[in-house]
Amino acid sequence: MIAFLKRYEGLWLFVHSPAAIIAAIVATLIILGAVFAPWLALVNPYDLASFSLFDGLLPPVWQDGANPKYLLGTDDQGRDMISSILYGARLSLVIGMSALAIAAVLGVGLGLAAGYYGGRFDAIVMRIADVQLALPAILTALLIDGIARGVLPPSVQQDLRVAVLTLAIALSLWVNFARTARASTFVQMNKEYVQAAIMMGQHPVRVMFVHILPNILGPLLVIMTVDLASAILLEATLSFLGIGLPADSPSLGTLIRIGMQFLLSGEWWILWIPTLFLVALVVSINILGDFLRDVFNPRLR
Amino acid sequence: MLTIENLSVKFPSRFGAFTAIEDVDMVIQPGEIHGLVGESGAGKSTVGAAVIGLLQSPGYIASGTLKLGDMDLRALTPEQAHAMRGDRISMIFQDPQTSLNPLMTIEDQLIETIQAHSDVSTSAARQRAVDLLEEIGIKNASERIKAYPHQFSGGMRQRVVIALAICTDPDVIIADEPTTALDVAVQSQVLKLIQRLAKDRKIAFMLITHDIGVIAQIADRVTVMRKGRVMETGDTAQVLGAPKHPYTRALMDAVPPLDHKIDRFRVPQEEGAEVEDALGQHAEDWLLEGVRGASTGLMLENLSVKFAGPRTSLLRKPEPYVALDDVTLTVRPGSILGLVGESGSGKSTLAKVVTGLVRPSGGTMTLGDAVLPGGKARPRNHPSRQLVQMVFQDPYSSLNSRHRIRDILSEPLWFYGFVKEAEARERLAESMLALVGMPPDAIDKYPHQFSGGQRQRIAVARALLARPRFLICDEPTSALDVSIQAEILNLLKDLQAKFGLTILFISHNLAVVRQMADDTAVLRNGRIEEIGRTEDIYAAPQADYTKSLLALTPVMDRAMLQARV
Amino acid sequence: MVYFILKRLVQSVFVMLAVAFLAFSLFRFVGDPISQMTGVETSVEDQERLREELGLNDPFILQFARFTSDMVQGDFGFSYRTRQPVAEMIADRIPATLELGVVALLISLIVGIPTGVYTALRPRGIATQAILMTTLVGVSIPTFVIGIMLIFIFGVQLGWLPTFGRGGTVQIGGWESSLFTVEGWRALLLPAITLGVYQLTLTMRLVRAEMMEVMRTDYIRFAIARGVPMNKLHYRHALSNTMVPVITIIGLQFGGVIAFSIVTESVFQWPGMGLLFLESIRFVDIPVMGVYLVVIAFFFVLVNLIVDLLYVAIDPRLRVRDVQ
Amino acid sequence: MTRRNLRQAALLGGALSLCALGASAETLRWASTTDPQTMDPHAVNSAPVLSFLNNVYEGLVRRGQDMSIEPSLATSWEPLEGENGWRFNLRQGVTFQDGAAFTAEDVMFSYQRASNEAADVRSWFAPVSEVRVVDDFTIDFVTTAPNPLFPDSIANFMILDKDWAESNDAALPARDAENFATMNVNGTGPFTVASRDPGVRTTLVPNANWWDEAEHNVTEAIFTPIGNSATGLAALLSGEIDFIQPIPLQDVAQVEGRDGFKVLEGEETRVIMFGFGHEHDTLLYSSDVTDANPFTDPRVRLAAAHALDIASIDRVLFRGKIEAASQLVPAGISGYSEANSDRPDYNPERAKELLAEAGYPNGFSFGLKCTNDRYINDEALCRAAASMFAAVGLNAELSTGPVRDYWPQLRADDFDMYLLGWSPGTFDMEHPIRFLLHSQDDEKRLGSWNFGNYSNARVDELLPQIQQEIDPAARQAMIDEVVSITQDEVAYIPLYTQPLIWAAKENVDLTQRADNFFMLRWVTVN
Repeated sequence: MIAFLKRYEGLWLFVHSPAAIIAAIVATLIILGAVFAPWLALVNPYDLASFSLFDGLLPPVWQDGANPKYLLGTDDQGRDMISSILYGARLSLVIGMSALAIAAVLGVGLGLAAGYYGGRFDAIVMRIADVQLALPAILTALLIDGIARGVLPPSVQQDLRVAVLTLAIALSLWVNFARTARASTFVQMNKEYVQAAIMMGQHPVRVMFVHILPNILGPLLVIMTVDLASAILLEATLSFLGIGLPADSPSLGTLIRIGMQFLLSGEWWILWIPTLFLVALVVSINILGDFLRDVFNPRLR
Repeated sequence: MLTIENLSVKFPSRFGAFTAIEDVDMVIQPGEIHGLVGESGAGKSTVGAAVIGLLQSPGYIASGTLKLGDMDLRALTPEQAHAMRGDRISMIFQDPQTSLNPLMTIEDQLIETIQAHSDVSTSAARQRAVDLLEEIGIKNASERIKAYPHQFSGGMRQRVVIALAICTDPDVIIADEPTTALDVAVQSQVLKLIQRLAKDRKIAFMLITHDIGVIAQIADRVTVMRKGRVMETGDTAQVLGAPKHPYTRALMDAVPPLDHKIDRFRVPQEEGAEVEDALGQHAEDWLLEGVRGASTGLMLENLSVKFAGPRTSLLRKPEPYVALDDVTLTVRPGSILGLVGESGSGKSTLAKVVTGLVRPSGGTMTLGDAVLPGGKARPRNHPSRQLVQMVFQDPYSSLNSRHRIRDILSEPLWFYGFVKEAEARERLAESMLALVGMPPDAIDKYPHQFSGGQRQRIAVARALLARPRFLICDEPTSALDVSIQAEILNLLKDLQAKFGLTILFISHNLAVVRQMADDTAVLRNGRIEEIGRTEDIYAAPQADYTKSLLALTPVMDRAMLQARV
Repeated sequence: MVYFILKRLVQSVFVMLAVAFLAFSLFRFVGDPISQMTGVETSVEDQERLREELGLNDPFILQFARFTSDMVQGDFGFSYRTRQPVAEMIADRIPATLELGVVALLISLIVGIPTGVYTALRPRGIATQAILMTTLVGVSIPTFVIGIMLIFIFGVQLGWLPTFGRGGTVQIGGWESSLFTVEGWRALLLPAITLGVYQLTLTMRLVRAEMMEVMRTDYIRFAIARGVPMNKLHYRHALSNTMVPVITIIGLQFGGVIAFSIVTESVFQWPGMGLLFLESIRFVDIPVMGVYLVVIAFFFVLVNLIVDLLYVAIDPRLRVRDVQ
Repeated sequence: MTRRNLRQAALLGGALSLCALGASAETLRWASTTDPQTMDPHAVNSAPVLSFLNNVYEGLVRRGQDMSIEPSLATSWEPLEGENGWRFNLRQGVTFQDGAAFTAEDVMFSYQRASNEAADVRSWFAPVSEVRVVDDFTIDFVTTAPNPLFPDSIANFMILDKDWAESNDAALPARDAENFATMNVNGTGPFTVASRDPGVRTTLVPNANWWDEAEHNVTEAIFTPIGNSATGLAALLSGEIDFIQPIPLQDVAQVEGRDGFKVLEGEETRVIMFGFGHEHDTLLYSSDVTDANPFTDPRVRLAAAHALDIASIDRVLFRGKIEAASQLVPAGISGYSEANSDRPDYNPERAKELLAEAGYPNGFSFGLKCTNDRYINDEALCRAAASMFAAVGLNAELSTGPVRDYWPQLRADDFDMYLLGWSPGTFDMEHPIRFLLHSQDDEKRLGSWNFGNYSNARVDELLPQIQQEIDPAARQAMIDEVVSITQDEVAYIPLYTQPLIWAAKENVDLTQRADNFFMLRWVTVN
């Protein structure tokens, strides 16, 4: 009985944490909205013919001059805010999650290997991590963008902006994973089950991925949630610095960047609605991250 | 006088309140050392924590009285309780490595504590601290008081801990496993110190320990606990010499004696569940089939291991640290060699060299009649990888907690290519579980669903599924309670006899080695002090070191205790 | 000790070289400096000639070698955009960025550590939950939005604080400081808060987690058991031990604060290195970008070194050798 | 006012900040997005530099508030007799700010300096074959061909003191390293630089010995670059600066709605347009038409022009601040073709018809290249345009990027259609004809910004004639012909004239000149 409950302790904790429940609901709603954006959204922001400048700058319905068709108003291009946000969340999540996946694979792989082999290999990986940390994310993004432009034929460049940005964000995030994986691996290396596996003569790759990896997933999962939030924010920031996505493929960050122009002009909704949305998403993800941390580190409860 | 009556402590949890201790009664007179003994989960530490008011949240005292003299400890406000702590009741923790603040000098910690409870000047407090350190046997105390905790050895550190506990002249000291982390020689000194303090300063000690030998040696009275309840209480000689409660008797039976060898431990059949022999037959047959033929011995000649020391200068090469120094020993085929030594003697390094985890810097190893390459020179597919298996000390870390028992047990079968079919592997694994005394349905579970003893059985099963000829047991029972230790030792003995295994049995516990080993080697600072037949060594030790080890090990001499009743 | 520092220095040089190399191999992708340097009417031949003069047609390895060898000789080159010596330009901007970074760090420490301690000691309090939630929202808003919001609230609406720049600065031995005038401090406040918000949250959470961990250690329990007064217990025993790991992370983050002050500097028109870097990107000012990155890498390794030394200073286990 | 007092009290508190106390009513603080890169008037031909330095240095001629050419260091000028070129009669008694006298030698020196290979402004002197000092106050500029507009074209040619430059090792503009003139000035103009902290703040003070009568009352002018437009606006609204150029269009209402602030609106001379890859055989970015370039067909280009709803762009994106453009210069610029002032109307039906006629009834996709940090609302414009194109079947694959790598892409022919803004440096129609409409000719340095290489033999033939024609009517007729041809062929789609929006405190009187130059000599602080 106790054993059973212990096993689903996470679930139990979850049911008794209102913050986590609300966060999960918000995050789920946003993610669902993002996934089903094509069916939920009034217009497709990618389909230029589906909206018109004629409808530009309409306020949300509760303000004068609104068009009830656009519940939260329109932006300066006549795009429905709700549609933009749904599609924006979709893009932000895709970028965030793919960046995270790349960062996790790269970081965990290198971190595991550094922790496993130690010594010189470890030193090299950590110095590479230092180099990465010393490069501001904006420059990484610029460089990746630059390489892509130099290497790829022009016709695909525009399509690859998302990939380029994703890669740049991933490169700024992998160090976190590498450091955590490395530190956890060092701890695991002293555990006897690892020694048993090495002793048997198992291949290092098997030891790392079959034996060690499942045991260090806890802290990595926490990093994942926190970094997903960072990735989404980083994308917004890069967009602000002008090296994010083009305005016609609006991520949440791009929407906020565009909205910044209307901070003072009276069209507050163009900035604040996407910002609120982004904050809701990021806060939810962070709360879930905190929650996971508590689950994995019961001593902090 | 510390009086505990009907003490119950509960830990409310999401699964309902868990009663950690229930109806505990105990009286400790000034100057008395009161032993509190029991296995893990007995609630003995909870008693101590309740007395000093340090119950881990969310535990609370549900009922009972706690009195120190006339003072009702339960009636104190948190501030009063905190002022009382240190002043009247103090505590000594198990591990001297972790119980001192690493960032503060001994001096600061002592002065701070003294000044917390008495209004004295810093210089007076310092003088008192120095005197106290001298008193408890730290030489050159006025100098050494300026040092940080890490600059003291383990034994000295525990003395400092004791100094901190007594610097405010408390009436009661709760000593929670005060010597468990120490080597025998140091343990003996610390125990003597406690005895002296009780006598000279009339301090009442609550000595919490799992080691009956320690109790037998210094406790005046003893209380035996199990699962939160008091089983038996009384004079030490009476309780240990003529136990009335069956649990106490069973506990006493499980303690390995140092002075003679017994064939098997008597254990109450409890944890190693009743398992039909027939189920284990399959595994037994499979093992016997693989181990037919002569046993395999191990010979180490002039084996040395050096580790690189910390580099301190660009110009000089760092001084190497010698872990093993010219070790030569032979494990006779089909026998058990016991390897004893204190912590840092190189016992575990030796195991790691044999298993190939550590590269020897010199010497040769011969397994059976083939030379055993060391370290990275040993290829991953070397036959010794299968022939030599190991049972580790810590059953909590030696099984991958993210793998099911099925995966853990099938791995060697799959890896060494013994059994190709997954289903056949599983059947064999189930049978092996039965052979080591585990129910076959364990196969679907995860390691954390088992107790330490059960896990160690699983670890043994895993080792056996590699069809080893040579088994290394590195402190296989030191993390286990004494009754579980007895079960595991019995199991190992049975298996060894059945399959003709050769075993290198590493332990710091002289009594355990005496029960297990045919031959014994005594290791100290990486050198062999003495090696020979176990009976010879225990009966007539040659090396001074061995002699002192044997002399200092606290023993429970039942005959003597019985005589005192 | 000397060996340790030397080793770190060698590693530092490696890191700086690697940063410079990476940056240099990729600068040519950032854009074309020539079209930014010349006016609309400049002929294509003139542009080509300039390109040749600046050595931009050389293979990047050659450009990199030239850059590093000049740098080693103390010659940091001249900006394409302003034609000024890069060393001077960067040196002029370092005080602004450092003061901003340090004050942001101080704010984050001064606020973050006490709240971290508070929330660790009262993990279930309502105030704790409120603080945790507020800071979480704080880090979830993009920095640039926070910055602009602060500007409009405190600068425009309330008119309490300046909206841009450094305010009054004072030259102290070539170091232009805004720490010695009231105006300077007023100007510093908003950007420092903006930059420090993230760091503050991080510090607070770290202190909280470590403190909760430390409060469970044997030596704290032992200190409680012997009645060490609570305030000494919390601050002398628990907090100092908490700070050992916290310092590492904060140190690592400080490198990031310096490197990532770009956004804050851009929002507040703070004349620091980050702003210079952004302008340099806009004008593809390769020499400035190159030196900036090397300087950032230098700060980064310097901070790492300082953290290591701090570690030694705090932790006697590393400082005092065994005397057994 | 209270706020200012408060700040001054605060300043007094900070005893170390005494230098800032000089602040008085005549101090003008102003901000713009970009810092002048250099103080050397010949080193960089960029608007921020020329605009700023026009307050410090002077040319032979200068522009008045209405952009007309008026005497400056030259009191008068007339065409040379017997050869092509102009004679300038120099003003006497003018001194540089360091006290040195201004003579023809300084003009000669400045000409040599500005036409040197190291100077970025040397293209101004491409028509010049020789310069002769006649006497101390007379100088001749000989040109290779008749050049009626030459005096107009050198309004930004600023004169340095020969001795000052030579003795400070600044005889040539700095190229890859700084020299004295990069950071220091010595002009004849109304203001001089008191202190300069590049990228942070530059302080100007009036030149007490200026030859002309000062119309301003500024005693100190402090310039701060503020790159972020929201920050700049906040600085204005919080009272920290008195004037800013430009402010974002969408914030005009906000500034106007506040007491004590005003907005200055005008039309810049910059015309925003779309250009085509006339010379390309195929589209680079198309997913459906890969074997041809539909834009070589004038009907397709006209269709694109008809697809654009300038009125909506004006209303939504530019808040009614733009003027639709029919040709490459706005009305009012010399050479503007009144005869051709109609632009293709917004007519999506007509656009579809034209596309069908050209063989693309279902339209096609193509790549549209735009900057996102060069012109006002450039990115929003392109997004809106793409949306409008899409409505007639022209599916623009929009690609926006910073200007820093935009020109190289255009020079590399990496576009199907692109955005361009053009401001006629000489304020004459000849300028865009030379740079944008003449066929690319590297040798003669013509058509150097004609990225798509629009080529029409008649236009090429007319350009030199326009350049040399002295008779205004004849010249205008030729220009009208060029405009007519290029409108018919839809060489470009001119969209609108970029608005010029400045904002200032109510108490600051200033003049907004169409070249976006901010001249301190017309500022009055009340």
